[in-house]
Amino acid sequence: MLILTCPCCGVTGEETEFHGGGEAHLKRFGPGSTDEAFHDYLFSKVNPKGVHLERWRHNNGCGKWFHAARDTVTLEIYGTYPAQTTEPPQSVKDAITAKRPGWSWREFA
Amino acid sequence: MSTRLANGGRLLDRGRKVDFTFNGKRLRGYAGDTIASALLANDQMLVGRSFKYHRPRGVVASGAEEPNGLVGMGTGADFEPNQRVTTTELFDGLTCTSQNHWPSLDFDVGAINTKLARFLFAGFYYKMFIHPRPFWKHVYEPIIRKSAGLGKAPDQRDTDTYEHFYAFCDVLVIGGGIAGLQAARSAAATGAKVMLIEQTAHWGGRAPVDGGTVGGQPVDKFVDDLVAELSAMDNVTMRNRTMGAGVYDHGYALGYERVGDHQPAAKGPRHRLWRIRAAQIVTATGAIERPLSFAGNDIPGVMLASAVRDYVVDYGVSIGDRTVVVTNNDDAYRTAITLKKNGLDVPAILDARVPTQDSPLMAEAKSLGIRVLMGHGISSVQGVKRVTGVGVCSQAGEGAVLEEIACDVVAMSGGWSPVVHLWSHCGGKLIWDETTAAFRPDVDKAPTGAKGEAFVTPAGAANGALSLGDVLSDATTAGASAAKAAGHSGGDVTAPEAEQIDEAPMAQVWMMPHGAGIKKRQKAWLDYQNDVKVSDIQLAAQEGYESVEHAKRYTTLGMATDQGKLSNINGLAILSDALGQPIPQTGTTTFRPPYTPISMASITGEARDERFMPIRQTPMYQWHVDNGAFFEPVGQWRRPYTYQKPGESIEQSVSREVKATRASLGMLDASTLGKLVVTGKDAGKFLDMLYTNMMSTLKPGHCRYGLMCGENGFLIDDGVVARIDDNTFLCHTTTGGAESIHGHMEEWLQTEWWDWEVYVANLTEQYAQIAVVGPQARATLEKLTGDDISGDALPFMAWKDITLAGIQARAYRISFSGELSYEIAVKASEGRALWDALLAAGQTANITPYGTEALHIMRAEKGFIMMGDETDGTVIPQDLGLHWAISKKKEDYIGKRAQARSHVTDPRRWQLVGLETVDGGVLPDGAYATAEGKNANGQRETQGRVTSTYHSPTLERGIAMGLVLNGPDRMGEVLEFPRLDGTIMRAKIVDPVFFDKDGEKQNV
Amino acid sequence: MSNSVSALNGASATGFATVRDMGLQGMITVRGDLSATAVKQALASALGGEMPGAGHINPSDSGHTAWMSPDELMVLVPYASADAKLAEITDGMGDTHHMAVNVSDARCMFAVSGDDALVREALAKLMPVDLSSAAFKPGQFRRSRMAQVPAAVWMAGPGEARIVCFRSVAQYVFDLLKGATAPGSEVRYMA
Amino acid sequence: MKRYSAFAVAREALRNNTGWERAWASPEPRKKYDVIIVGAGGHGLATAYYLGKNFGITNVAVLEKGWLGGGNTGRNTTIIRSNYLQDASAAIYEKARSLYEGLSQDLNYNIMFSPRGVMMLAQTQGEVRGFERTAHANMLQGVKTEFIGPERVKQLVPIININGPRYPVLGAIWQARAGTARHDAVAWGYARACSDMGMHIIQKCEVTGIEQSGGKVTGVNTTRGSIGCDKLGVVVAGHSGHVADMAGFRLPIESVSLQALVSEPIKPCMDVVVMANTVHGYMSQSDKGEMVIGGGTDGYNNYTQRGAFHHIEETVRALVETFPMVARLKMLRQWGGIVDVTGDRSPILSKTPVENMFVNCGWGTGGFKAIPGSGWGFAELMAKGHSPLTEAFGLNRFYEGRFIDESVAAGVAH
Repeated sequence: MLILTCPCCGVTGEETEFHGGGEAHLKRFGPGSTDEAFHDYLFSKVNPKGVHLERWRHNNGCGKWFHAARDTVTLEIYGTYPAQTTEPPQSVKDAITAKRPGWSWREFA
Repeated sequence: MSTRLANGGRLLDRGRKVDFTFNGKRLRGYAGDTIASALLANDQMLVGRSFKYHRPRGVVASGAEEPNGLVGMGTGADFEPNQRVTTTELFDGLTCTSQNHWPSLDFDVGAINTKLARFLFAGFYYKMFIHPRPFWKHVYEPIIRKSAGLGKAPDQRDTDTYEHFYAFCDVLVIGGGIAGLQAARSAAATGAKVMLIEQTAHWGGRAPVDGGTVGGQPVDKFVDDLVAELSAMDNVTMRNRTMGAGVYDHGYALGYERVGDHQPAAKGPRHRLWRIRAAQIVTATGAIERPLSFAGNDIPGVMLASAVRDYVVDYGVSIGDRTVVVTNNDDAYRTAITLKKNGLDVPAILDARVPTQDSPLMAEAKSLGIRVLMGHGISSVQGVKRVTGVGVCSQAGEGAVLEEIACDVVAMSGGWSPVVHLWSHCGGKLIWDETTAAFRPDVDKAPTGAKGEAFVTPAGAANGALSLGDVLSDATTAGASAAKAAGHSGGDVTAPEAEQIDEAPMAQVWMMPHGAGIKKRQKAWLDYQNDVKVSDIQLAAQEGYESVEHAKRYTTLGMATDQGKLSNINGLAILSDALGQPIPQTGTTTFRPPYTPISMASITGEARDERFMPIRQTPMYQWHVDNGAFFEPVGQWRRPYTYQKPGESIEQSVSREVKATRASLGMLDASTLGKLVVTGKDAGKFLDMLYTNMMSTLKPGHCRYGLMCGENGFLIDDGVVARIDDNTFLCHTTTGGAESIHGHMEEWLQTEWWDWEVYVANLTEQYAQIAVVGPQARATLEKLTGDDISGDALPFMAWKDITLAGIQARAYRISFSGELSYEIAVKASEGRALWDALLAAGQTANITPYGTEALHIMRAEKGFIMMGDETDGTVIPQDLGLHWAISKKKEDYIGKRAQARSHVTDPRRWQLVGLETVDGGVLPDGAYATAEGKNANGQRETQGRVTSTYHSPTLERGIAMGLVLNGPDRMGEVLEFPRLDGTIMRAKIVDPVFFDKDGEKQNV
Repeated sequence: MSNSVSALNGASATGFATVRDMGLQGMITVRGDLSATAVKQALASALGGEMPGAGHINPSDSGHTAWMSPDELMVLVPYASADAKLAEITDGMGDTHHMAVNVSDARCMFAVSGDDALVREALAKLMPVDLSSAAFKPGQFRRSRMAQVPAAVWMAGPGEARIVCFRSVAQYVFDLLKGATAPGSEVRYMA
Repeated sequence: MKRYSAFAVAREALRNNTGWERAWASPEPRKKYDVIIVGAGGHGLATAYYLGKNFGITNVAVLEKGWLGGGNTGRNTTIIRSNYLQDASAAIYEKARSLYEGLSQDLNYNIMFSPRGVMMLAQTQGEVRGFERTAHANMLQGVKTEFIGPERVKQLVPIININGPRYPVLGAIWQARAGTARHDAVAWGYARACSDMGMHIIQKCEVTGIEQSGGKVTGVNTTRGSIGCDKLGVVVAGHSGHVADMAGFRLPIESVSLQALVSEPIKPCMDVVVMANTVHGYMSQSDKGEMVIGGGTDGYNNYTQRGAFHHIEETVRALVETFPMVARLKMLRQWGGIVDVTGDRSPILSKTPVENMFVNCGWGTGGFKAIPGSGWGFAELMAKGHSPLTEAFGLNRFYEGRFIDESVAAGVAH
């Protein structure tokens, strides 16, 4: 039973206040994109053993979507940040690097 | 025989006698007794039968680790199987019965299995019953299953109440023995918020039984003072009868409080499940004594040495007159000494060790006149339902009997294992401690929490500290360091000085005697409840079941209700020996919650009966209830399926509603439909992305039917969109879609198009909505309003604000039935008033409230699709002939790209058509149209399926819609639909609009 | 107005604390950029009082204003004045991007009253939130869940909790609270 | 291999079981095999078995990083059924179910297949229609199921509450020849049979890399050294994404935790398996008497083999509502496993971008019931390059939008 801190309202709450939304920072591919790109957008998930940048919604709370950097093996939360961004903020990257030197996740490190 | 002593029993209130029954026999104990102590006080040693061989079983322990003493307790709605006698407090009127025997505990036919034991060795069933094949299903398995289980299944509904509680603290200390108390004190001194929970009704654990002094005072005085001190602290909560059931991720712990078990007549919940979120957790869970493996160690009267001592000191119960103590460590001497001091006979202590000099406890035992035989053990125990004696042998040999000693109790001790369960639940690692021959927490590999921090600290015996002084000093440190990790420091509690009694090192004795032959190993029990013996583990190893998990599962070791609390370490030591590898290399099986079983009802908490799940109610719900509604669940709502009148069948009722609506006037509570308001400069652009059709061109005052797909291209929802003003739209969704489509919109707005100026609000519950449907709809509404709602003023697919029966309302001229129809939305708090007003106004027009089934039939008669019927998550709008609702002008909408994939554009996709049965009957729901031949897997080829099918009361025949291969091009063709009874129904492909094809009825 | 009925029409139950449907309550959802000057001004003039910060509820001239999310407030006013107040807010906002809607009928408000610690304990049986007096003070506003439905809670004063939930689940929430305050089920954890 | 039989049991009992051989050997790895299967769970072992039995390919190694059968094979709730809606699913699950019927004899190891019947309750009108659709589909697929009414449900399961106020039971789809089996025994039985064919089952051997040359697989690196192969089958469930990553491609799967629990054992009270999808709970009674209860998955990627407790709560309250007597039982043990879930929640049995490397994964919450069929089809795919059983389950379907979606029948893929 995780605890997460919503970066939008500041509440630290238990998992049941939140709803997981899968991998974060997916780039949307629409009409005109290749089959490959569209397939990867919808289905190719990184599914790492380790750092995972992912989406959450504070659905039993402020209702906002946000992102979390979470470890899928230890369940450590390295940081949470608002969803209106295309990559994690430096502070979160630094927090991950401090714990997991050499980590990478998609194009981020 | 076992009996109550004249004196003693520190937990008893001898002034309060308590009556109870066991197997119908009326017995008496005292307040403070457990069922176990009271049974033993009444010479009831035999308490049950083992699982596999139906061996007689007596109480072996005094706490949570007890594998044998399980009874059925209570009667009727209060009955509960498998109650552990050692942890159940006695109360007046308690009734209990022993389990797993027939016809009686004393004479059990199943005990024949013990004669067959040599054939029922580990894994025998994997090798048996293979031939002939039908015999397994019809003969063998039914017999095996009949013999399964321990207690009886309850057969009545539980009438007790249960609840949850959410608690938050800095430091949770699990275990209220001296380690837990001291750790709590040490943590609390820092100002940290501390919660201390203890599974029994008493504080101090077993320290008061073991004795010794702390700070110069007897340990029980120390405990009393400490409890008083902690109770007075504002930042400390103490909770007894509350077991730490499990430790979960991020500092979540479960506390299982047995509020009412000991006082069943009291008001309040029976159990309370605490969901505790702690920054840090201290596991002060103590240690459990291990049995020794010798032949006949399962005969009633063979008990843990510490338990024998507990029964004397805590409950004033003597297990027997003559107790032989057998041990590999000093602690068991305390039992011998206690017995002797209480005037009971200890004919001998058989100590497997050969020490070079006497430890203080050995010396004390000898000084009391107890005969101590060093280097000796038990060759075998004599007796059937009760110990009658032991054969003494040399530990080093093969078990030749040197002497026989008559006795009625054997008190055994194989050393102590720290209780590491709660440490391990969430990933804490263990290390093997060679000196105590036990696994203890590897404090460098603790479970880690949300920030990666270690969040569990073991304390006292649970951390491998066994002497009083070591326990207190370890607990002091543990409490302070947990508090510090939780952000509180200072405090400075120093560990109190405890009397130090030097003990001689224990010896690792896993088999007694060391060279025991197969006959003895086949009688040396490891798991008492599941009947697993030393020979079984050895057989598993011999057959290659070498992993500890394989051996466990092959033999069922540790899989009984005690989850191997007594047997696991002994079993894996035997396994390691058989494999010729050190114990740590074998490792342990996984510790899983709960620590001891917890009631299912406590997990359920309040969520039972009417609170099982929310039932969402519209403002008119009570009217529906009062007027015979037959409900159907739709999401969390309950909607009237139909309003049955006395004497009507469901079908007749539905038919009446349809006919009345088509003939004159019907009305429907449509309040559950989703109503999402979308506003902002970019609202039109946003809806163009969400819907397949163009919404931005809709004029204020008008409505448009729209389709929504997911990014995968498949239909997810539909509904009518009304444009309120330039910047504002009201989107109707399906009942099930209200929350999900609202979430869908927010998701896209927040995570993809966050720079668009759009806000969305879910106003579903703000409005009650009533559909007024039928030829008399307008005339009836006109009775209630002065506003112009004529066809010109309020045409089809428009909306208008009006006053109706004095209530502000918005009327949408939309139709899902093909009739002249208005959907009237009013504030929810006025919904019932409007409903009543409409009923009154419509009386002359025979206004007929109708339910969801009539709604469905009427829409099917008109060929309107229904989400969830015509769609199933794999259907695209193009399949349903809804090309007109897909904008060709838009570059993009959610799902557009997906609809360009090869399978989605495949012309062979099945398409929507109407189906008219040749004989006028009703096609079965879900029927498939067959095609010629079979596929590569031998399955019949198909060419279509029924998506909706009804008897149409209007047309008085069966109508259906379906998806059919090339369907729209095959009008008039007849397809075959096999029914489940094997007969075939034939149906003609027709246009899906069965009724009023030109829409004359709705456009008046 | 005379036709208007709250979800449970003022139902109440008394155990170790009293649970009461507070009847019709005006509520307006306002969404907008709460940090934008135009929005702040419009709200200040329409509502009065200090705008609440994150996780708080403040008194206003005619009720309360609660912080719902970074771009959403809930305005509590008397039921009868909700539409007028809504119009006032809308006028004040002018062309500023915002949304203001009357949601009075979509929700239900409950009071749980009694001994402060016992009131908090009753709620703590149902909500996964630290509701101890040290952690949850009057003025704080918490959106979370109550058993299986979303709910918001605040302490109107000592021993006075307020709960807002959706109207359709009012009966469920009432039943939950009634059960949580059943005599004999006092937890005595916060007391 | 010495055969198991009642006679053998009696003979050995009389000589204190000294004659039993190892069930499977513990060999040192060779330099190279014709086929390497990664993962000695049920699916991997079954694949190896049918490679040998059906295609005579016996120079096979099955590599296992832990102990055989230690993943989801040994953690699931042992339900076996084949009443699936879609043709491709029904084909492979029915193949599996029919193989299960004779598996004890085939393997000479009693896997205790118990065809006690499985029912899936319909508790909404939508579910009724969905299951009627499934029943019709099953009839044409050659899967024997029937749709039964509430009275028959009550007759088959006397402890059920068919009149619950929230979700009364409206009917059920009933597959009388479905049931359960002893999960560990399935892995052990296959392992013993594979070992008997000369195959190598190598435990505690973790694959750390995939060796390729010219786009073709040539072997694997392991914690016990490099081992060559002509063909490679990866059958590692929740860890599939991890192994695919080693080979340089990504799979459309995510790994999540799935939980289950058992009660203390009680005397027999429920003779069939009951699944209640609307309220998310399913239950059967084991041959030991425990009520075996399956729960839900976490909503996020997770490799811990633990899960959040609130899923246990949801499951238990559903079962207490459906079977009121459960209230007074006690939870003995809860656990979790890592399941790999695909985009359409149906499995992947497929070739991969790397030539001669095949994957069998994505069984999600429903893999145990498929083991023999999965092994049969996957062995055929590996041996011949195609199999009618696996045809629809290729990776290409996600590109084409050709999903095998079982949730459409309101059922869930448990």
